[in-house]
Amino acid sequence: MPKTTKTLDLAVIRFAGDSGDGMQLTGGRFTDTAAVVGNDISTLPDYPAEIRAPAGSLAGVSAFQIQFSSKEIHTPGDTPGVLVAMNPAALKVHLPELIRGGTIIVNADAFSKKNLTFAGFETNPLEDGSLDDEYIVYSVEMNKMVTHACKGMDLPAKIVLRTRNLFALGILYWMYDRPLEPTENWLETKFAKKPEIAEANKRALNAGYNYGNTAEIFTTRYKIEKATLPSGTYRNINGNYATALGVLAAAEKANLKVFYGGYPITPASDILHAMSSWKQFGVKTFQAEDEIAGIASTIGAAFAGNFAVTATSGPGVALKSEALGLAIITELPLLIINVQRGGPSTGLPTKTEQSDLLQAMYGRNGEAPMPIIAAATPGDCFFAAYEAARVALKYMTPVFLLTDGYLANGSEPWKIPSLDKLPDIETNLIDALPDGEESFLSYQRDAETFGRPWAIPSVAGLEHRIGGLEKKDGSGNVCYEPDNHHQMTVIRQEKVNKVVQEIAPTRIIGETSGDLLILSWGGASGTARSATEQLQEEGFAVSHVNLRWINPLPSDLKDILKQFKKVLIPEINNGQLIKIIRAEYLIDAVGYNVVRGKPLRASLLIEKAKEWLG
Amino acid sequence: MPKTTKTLDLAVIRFAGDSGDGMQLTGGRFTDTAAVVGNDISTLPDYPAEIRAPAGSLAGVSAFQIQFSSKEIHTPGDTPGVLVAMNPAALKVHLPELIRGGTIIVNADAFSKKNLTFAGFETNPLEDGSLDDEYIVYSVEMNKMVTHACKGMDLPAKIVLRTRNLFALGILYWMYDRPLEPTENWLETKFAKKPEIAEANKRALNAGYNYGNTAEIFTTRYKIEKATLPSGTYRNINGNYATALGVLAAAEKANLKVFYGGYPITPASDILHAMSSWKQFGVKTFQAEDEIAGIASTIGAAFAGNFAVTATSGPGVALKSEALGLAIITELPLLIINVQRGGPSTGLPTKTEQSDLLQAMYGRNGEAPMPIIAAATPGDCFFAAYEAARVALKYMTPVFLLTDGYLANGSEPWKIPSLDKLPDIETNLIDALPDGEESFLSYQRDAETFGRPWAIPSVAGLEHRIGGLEKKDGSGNVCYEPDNHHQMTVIRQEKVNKVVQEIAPTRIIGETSGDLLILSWGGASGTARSATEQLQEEGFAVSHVNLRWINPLPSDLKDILKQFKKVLIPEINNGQLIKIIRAEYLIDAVGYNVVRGKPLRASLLIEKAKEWLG
Amino acid sequence: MTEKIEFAPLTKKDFVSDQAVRWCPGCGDYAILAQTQKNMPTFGRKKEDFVFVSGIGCSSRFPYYMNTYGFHSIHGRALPIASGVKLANPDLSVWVVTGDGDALSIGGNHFLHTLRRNMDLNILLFNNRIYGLTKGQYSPTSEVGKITKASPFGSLDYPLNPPAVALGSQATFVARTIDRWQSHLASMMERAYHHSGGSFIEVYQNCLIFNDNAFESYTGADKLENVIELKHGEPMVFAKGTKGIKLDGFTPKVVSMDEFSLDDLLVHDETNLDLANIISNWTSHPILPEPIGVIYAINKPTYNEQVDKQIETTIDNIGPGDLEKLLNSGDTWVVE
Amino acid sequence: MTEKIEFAPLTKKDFVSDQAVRWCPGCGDYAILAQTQKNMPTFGRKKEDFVFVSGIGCSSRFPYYMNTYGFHSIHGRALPIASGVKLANPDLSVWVVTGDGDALSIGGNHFLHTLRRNMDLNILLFNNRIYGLTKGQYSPTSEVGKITKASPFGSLDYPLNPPAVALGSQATFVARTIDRWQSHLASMMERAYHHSGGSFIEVYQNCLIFNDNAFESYTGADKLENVIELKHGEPMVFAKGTKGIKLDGFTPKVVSMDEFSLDDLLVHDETNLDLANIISNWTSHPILPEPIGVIYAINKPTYNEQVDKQIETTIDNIGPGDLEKLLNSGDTWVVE
Ligand SMILES: Cc1ncc(C[n+]2csc(CCOP(=O)(O)OP(=O)(O)O)c2C)c(N)n1
Ligand SMILES: Cc1ncc(C[n+]2csc(CCOP(=O)(O)OP(=O)(O)O)c2C)c(N)n1
Ligand code: SF4
Ligand code: SF4
Ligand SMILES: [Mg+2]
Ligand SMILES: [Mg+2]
Repeated sequence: MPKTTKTLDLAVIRFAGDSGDGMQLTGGRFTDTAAVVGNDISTLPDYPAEIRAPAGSLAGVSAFQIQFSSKEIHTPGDTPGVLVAMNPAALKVHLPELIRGGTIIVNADAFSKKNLTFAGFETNPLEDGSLDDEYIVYSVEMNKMVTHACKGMDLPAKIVLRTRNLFALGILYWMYDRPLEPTENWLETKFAKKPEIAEANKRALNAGYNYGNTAEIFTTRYKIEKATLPSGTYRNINGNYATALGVLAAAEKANLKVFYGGYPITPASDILHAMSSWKQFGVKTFQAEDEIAGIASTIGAAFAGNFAVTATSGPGVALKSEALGLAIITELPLLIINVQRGGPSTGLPTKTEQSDLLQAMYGRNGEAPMPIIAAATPGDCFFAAYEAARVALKYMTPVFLLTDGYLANGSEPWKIPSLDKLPDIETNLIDALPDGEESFLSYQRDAETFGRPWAIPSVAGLEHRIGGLEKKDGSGNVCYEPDNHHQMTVIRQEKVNKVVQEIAPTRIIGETSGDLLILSWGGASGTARSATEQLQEEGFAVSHVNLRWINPLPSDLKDILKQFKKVLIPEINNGQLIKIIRAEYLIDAVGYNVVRGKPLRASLLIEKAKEWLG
Repeated sequence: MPKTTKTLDLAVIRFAGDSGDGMQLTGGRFTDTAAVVGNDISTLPDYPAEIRAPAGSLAGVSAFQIQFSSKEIHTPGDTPGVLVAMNPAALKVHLPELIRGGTIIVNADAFSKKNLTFAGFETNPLEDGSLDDEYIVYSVEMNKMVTHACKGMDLPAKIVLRTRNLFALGILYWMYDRPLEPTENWLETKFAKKPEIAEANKRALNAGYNYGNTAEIFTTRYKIEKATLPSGTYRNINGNYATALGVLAAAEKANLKVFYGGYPITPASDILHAMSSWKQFGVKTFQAEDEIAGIASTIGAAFAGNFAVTATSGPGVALKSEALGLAIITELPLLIINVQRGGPSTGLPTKTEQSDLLQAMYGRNGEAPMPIIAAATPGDCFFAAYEAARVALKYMTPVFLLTDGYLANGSEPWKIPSLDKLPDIETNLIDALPDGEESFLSYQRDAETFGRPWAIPSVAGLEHRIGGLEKKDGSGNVCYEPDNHHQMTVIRQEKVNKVVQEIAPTRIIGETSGDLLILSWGGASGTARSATEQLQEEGFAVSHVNLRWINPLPSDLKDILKQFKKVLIPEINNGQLIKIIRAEYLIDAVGYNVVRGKPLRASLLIEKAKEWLG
Repeated sequence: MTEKIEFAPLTKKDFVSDQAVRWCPGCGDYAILAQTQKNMPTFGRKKEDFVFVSGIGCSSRFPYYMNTYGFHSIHGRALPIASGVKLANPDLSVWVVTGDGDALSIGGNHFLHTLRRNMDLNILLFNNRIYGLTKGQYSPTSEVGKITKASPFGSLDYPLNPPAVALGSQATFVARTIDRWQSHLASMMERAYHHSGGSFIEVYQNCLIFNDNAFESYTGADKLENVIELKHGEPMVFAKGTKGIKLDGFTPKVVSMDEFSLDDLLVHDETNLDLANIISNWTSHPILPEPIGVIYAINKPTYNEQVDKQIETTIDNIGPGDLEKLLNSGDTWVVE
Repeated sequence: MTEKIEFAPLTKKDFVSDQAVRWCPGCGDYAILAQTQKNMPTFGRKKEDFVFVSGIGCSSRFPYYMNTYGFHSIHGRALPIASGVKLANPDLSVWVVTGDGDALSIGGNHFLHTLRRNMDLNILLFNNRIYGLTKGQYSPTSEVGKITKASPFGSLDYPLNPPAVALGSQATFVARTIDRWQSHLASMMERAYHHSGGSFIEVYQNCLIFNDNAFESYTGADKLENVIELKHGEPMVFAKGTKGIKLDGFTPKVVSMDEFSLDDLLVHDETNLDLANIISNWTSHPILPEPIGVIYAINKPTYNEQVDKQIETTIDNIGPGDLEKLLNSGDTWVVE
């Protein structure tokens, strides 16, 4: 049968299977290959809260979605066009999101009576015809195939069957005309010590590819060309790793050592993991007994002159909030990273959400303002972390960096920055009594930044005491005077306000005025951008602004907002940025809020936008 | 010399002295006497963060202010007309706030060279004439006087000198024509086991009174008549005790036992103290190892069917915030009381502030809304606590009650409520499977309140599991489904919104429309009320609304706000309620924010209001 | 309240909830769950009187699978939550299931204080020496040098020894058992159930995904060589009676029963705190067998009992509270 | 780093800050402060290398009065803050001042973990068995039945025994002293200073406002009858040599030196953990004298040392980090 090849702009595929089926790995390989091929990509891992729920259960389904394209893209895609379902449960969970007319590739061998029942199917959907009208279904006996492929290798059946995911990957590589070498190389490195495993996997991969090539059932291949990305060296990067690299880069640039104090929590733990692997950079990681000790240790390390960082997720932020107040009143440089997840309480720990913004703004006792920056894409986490560090050190303040589960685990091609081009980082370190001072004034501020001197223990002549009680303006001594307290309260707010001078002019995607402005922050920015671009293509007067700094807000934002008839704020929460914007600018902004533990869908945001566009 | 008597509407006096001088006790006695005499009163204790700083130091000054009147009053007064200063430090600290032409009564014997230097006086203000032009100064050798008075009693000098405060009190009793009996009776009870101490104090008291009566120097007495208060039985009450009583009353009314779990913290500890004295009511108090254990224990007790309460101040709320999220997602009835103090961090622990409102609103991870009520006066703490408890039990939700250091320690005459007149309290307790249900649905809601059934351990057939993971609507089982999470997020918000049906129509002090509305909450309400009344007297079109419920806001507020040209929001913070109001109603409300650790001053608020009144 | 009440006897099935169990297949938690469900009916108590409280971690999913009242709370806070449950209703049998991270890392302070108060809770600590749920970081009971994602060069923290922590916290009941020693596990639970006061049981539990075989030597073929079962009043023998423990000063020595008789051996006395301290320091000893069984057990009034007693005494002394009277106490005056 | 450096010798005055001391006149804290200010110069170290970290409580105001670097932090968190200081700069001499509430109530978990890690900090716990700063509630070291504002009918919590908690937490240095035993206090601080690892000193401190005379029998006229000074390698005598301690099994007995000789007595061995456990259980004993001095001291690599060593070893093995290289690692590709 002749095979035809269609060229597409983009494709969205989703791998889904049991936790034990290696779907994250499969997705990761597809992503790396797409990156090497030169596509723009965006990924969305989606795994269960259980380590490994019972095989075949709905709760145990793990998935990985990737959008790859020859054009610039901003999201992992709303709904996949191709679904790989390694078992009935995976089909059950993910079918509802597959587009009509989409392609389903299933491992027919996993559709046993037991698995079907476990997944809640009364009849076998591969046989009862229920799928045939709406989807193109490829039912492949993958178990059988890999067993064939590994024949003669003398491996236990269990091991052989574990290569099924590579077989499925091989089919997709054929479908999208991808090279196998990157994956083969990766397998060789990964299983360097177990060459027979590498071999089995390679066989499965090739078998899948060849199956696509030769089997009668597949008729069409798709070609997705290289995207035209800015020139440079690229790597694929996820948000957590990018965040960790951003911290390290800032410290190196500031000529400081990194101190990381924290406690593991999903989805932030990978930042700790990355940090703890960088001993050669002198990075010190302290896995503390809890989040409170984690942040407390960073406060101590900051006092003693390290660039101190902690990362956590919402429940951890709650625990750290008392100590954050201490960091604010002692005016020490500190970076606190919240990789947001679904709340409240333990909530949906492995899912994404943007619902900790107001906690970051207000979640402390007293008037305790601090700057807040949010990363927009996985790769942007690097720059946001770097920027947060720069501000913390320049202004002598703790800074909040908000990312989220989607950014943290999602990935995209990332143009590796050149270190020289990163902005310089100033610190307030001093090593002697400033000229003309008789005794050290630990709260004597820099006029431009309101930063106070950073006098670290071991410097002679600058001995001083700080703490959580209100301090006298200038001297920093404990002070209960009413007017001083008022003044210090105002100064602490003013200091945060001053960070506005660091904020680049706001970038507007689209015209500077129009009918609708979509105003986003953080992980919703990709969806907002996609939606905007499509609306613009359809001829609507829509523009997009993504906020990087949320506290303070950019000084040009007010004027920008006024140029639009309506402002629409999409957030994966019940309306948080919108409260800040409405209070600040008294504009009747409206929200688009869907709290499903997943990135917002561009298509639905577009619908919502059209409501306001009339 | 003949003595004249003037009748006044009100007076504001302040006792100030060393921490060891017994100023809080003196103020307390004066207050009780004023109450018994029938004045309306309002008090403001003001003590240092140190238990007992070095004698004579500025840091060690302790003060007590009282306003008493024949009319209804709402604050302890902006600035005193009479200042009793027991030593130079007290004079130094408090003189700046005395009104011009005010009266100063000092213990001349304390103005030693050493004390003067310690207080930072270069010359003796009693001798250098610096006070004479602006104030009426009575310099009394109190040490000598009490020594005389106690002659023959064979008491150590140290003990005798400790009665100085009663001597000073005696002078003021004479000045304001107050009876001595209540104080004498109190002394007898208090020192029942040490009659000689009671006697010495009574002698000092009488000596002070007689000194006023006979000494040549005092010429005028003041008379402040009974206030016309609504009829009933009254007692003097401070906010913390009223809060504790409100909790107890609610539990009794709901036929539940109180469980109090908490950790001491200024200025909330007195609530724990009161609770722990009520064993005869079956109140269980658990002084936990920290705030987290405190609230955790209440969550457990609520699960097991007690009316569970915790009280703390800002730093403690920070620590409790993770567990509050758990209480929200498990939808258990709980009362959390924040007696606010100066922040951020340890801040000004013994001073008042209103800066934890946004923490109460947003200080948790995820979308975690809960109702918030604020008490307006010391006596109102009772009713606010009662109301908070009623809502918690009816809606199955944790409720925040905000009071503050000023309300907690301040006092006022309180008309003792009759228990029958307090509203009934409904609970969601169930003791059997609801008709028609096959298995127990722990998240099946009441349509009116969204309250879920409260099935407590030991009830057969209702065994169920709750927890911090997202739950399936209805069954309450763990559920990771995206749409369910969205739905539950909305439901949790809806439940809080439903509390609006509990809110009485908003009371407007003044006309229902006008040039300016002063919108207050919590402890600022007294100042706002006073300022409003005076502005009204001056003919301005000003009204006042005090918010009791802040989350949700009253349904009639929107329309009320629209009837005024301008809305002015006075808060002892940097602007918190104002953010909520602006975001909600998009009105250009303005703030009056003074963060000095003290109640706002009506006179300054009036000035601010006049700016807007033009 | 351990007296039996008359009602239809329950079976294991009564304690199995309708929720699918979601641990990794082969996880040691399964064995403990099964044993617990089997044990509960033997206590002759109504199932609505049992409450299982947990924190967060793989182990802490436990309550979902027990068809009793249950509370899966937040990380580290199971003990104070359980304390609240017990104080509110002391007639309940309250069980806490927690992990080495949950109880000893973030929850360490509550562990300390709950035990010192002798709050009448039954605490099962599933010690797998790893953070399971967060995918394998070292825990406070992990051995030094452990390679994990958070310690790619080996961990540096010295491990805590849970029985030693419990004893240092004034615990009144300290025991240890192993997931795969089913009947031993059952007997420890039974002892805990009957102990009035805070009962702490450390359960060695295998996490086959992130720390497989951590307790292999206590559950494998050689297990009897490597484990000693402590029995009150009995000499310390192990390895099927071929070896014993003798004290030299405070220092324990393994001796061969070929050379020594039972009379020479150290006799276990679970009421002796000093001995309990000595035994607890044998944990993970290179030479000594791992002690399991009841290390320490004494009687002391429980916190919850005392709370109730204080209330009763007060009511006996001054009568039940009268709110109207309380409201009207102190200086009052009447305005007409 | 305990080697001496050449610089002008310091005096007590150098360590006195310009802040007015604000404890109640007569508070035991004064004596400890004075002794500390006197001791510091004797260590021959520059004053800028000292850091005092505290939590919240009366005792925790301490750093303000020391003319060194200081950090008065938040309630219970002094130890992890101090750990951060020490890890960031291991050359500093880091001292923690804390109270019984601060260290053992809200801060108990950090106490446990800081000690187990053997973080090289010197920890002075001022134990006045009361919450001073919040005006007198019972603390975790208050005796049962204590009447306070929060326990008008008497407290029910069994007290913690700080040395026992420390030993249960794997501490490597545990000592006790008393505010008014000035030279003993000085010698304990000196021992702590020279101990490499976490040094824990419990200091009995009188709060004359809320818990006056809690330690009267150890500081009053009879003090020598009621206190025993532990000395490594020496037999346990007290009461001016008239009494001694003898072990009977694990049980200590007070014996008269009229009847026994020094050779009969228990000899203190500060390196013996089992003995240390036994001694720590004498706290507030009705018959035995209160032990003060070094209860336990052993050497073990510190956490902070190991952190530095791990970094050094890694750099030795793979060279110093190259950020450019790290950024460019993994699969990369070039877009022209
Ligand atoms: C406040 C908070 N911090 C961190 C976490 C992440 N977390 C969940 S379970 C866990 C540790 C689990 O270890 P353990 O208690 O030993 O239980 P196991 O999974 O091994 O049974 C951690 C760190 C959390 N859920 N909440
Ligand atoms: C988070 C928090 N909770 C509670 C408090 C209130 N608080 C301050 S000091 C203290 C206890 C002090 O006792 P201790 O540590 O023994 O010190 P002492 O005053 O006796 O020296 C408490 C409960 C606080 N400041 N912060
Ligand atoms: S990760 Fe380990 S402890 Fe958790 S369920 Fe799996 S095997 Fe059990
Ligand atoms: S309250 Fe007690 S501990 Fe605090 S300063 Fe006064 S005497 Fe010292
Ligand atoms: Mg574990
Ligand atoms: Mg204390």
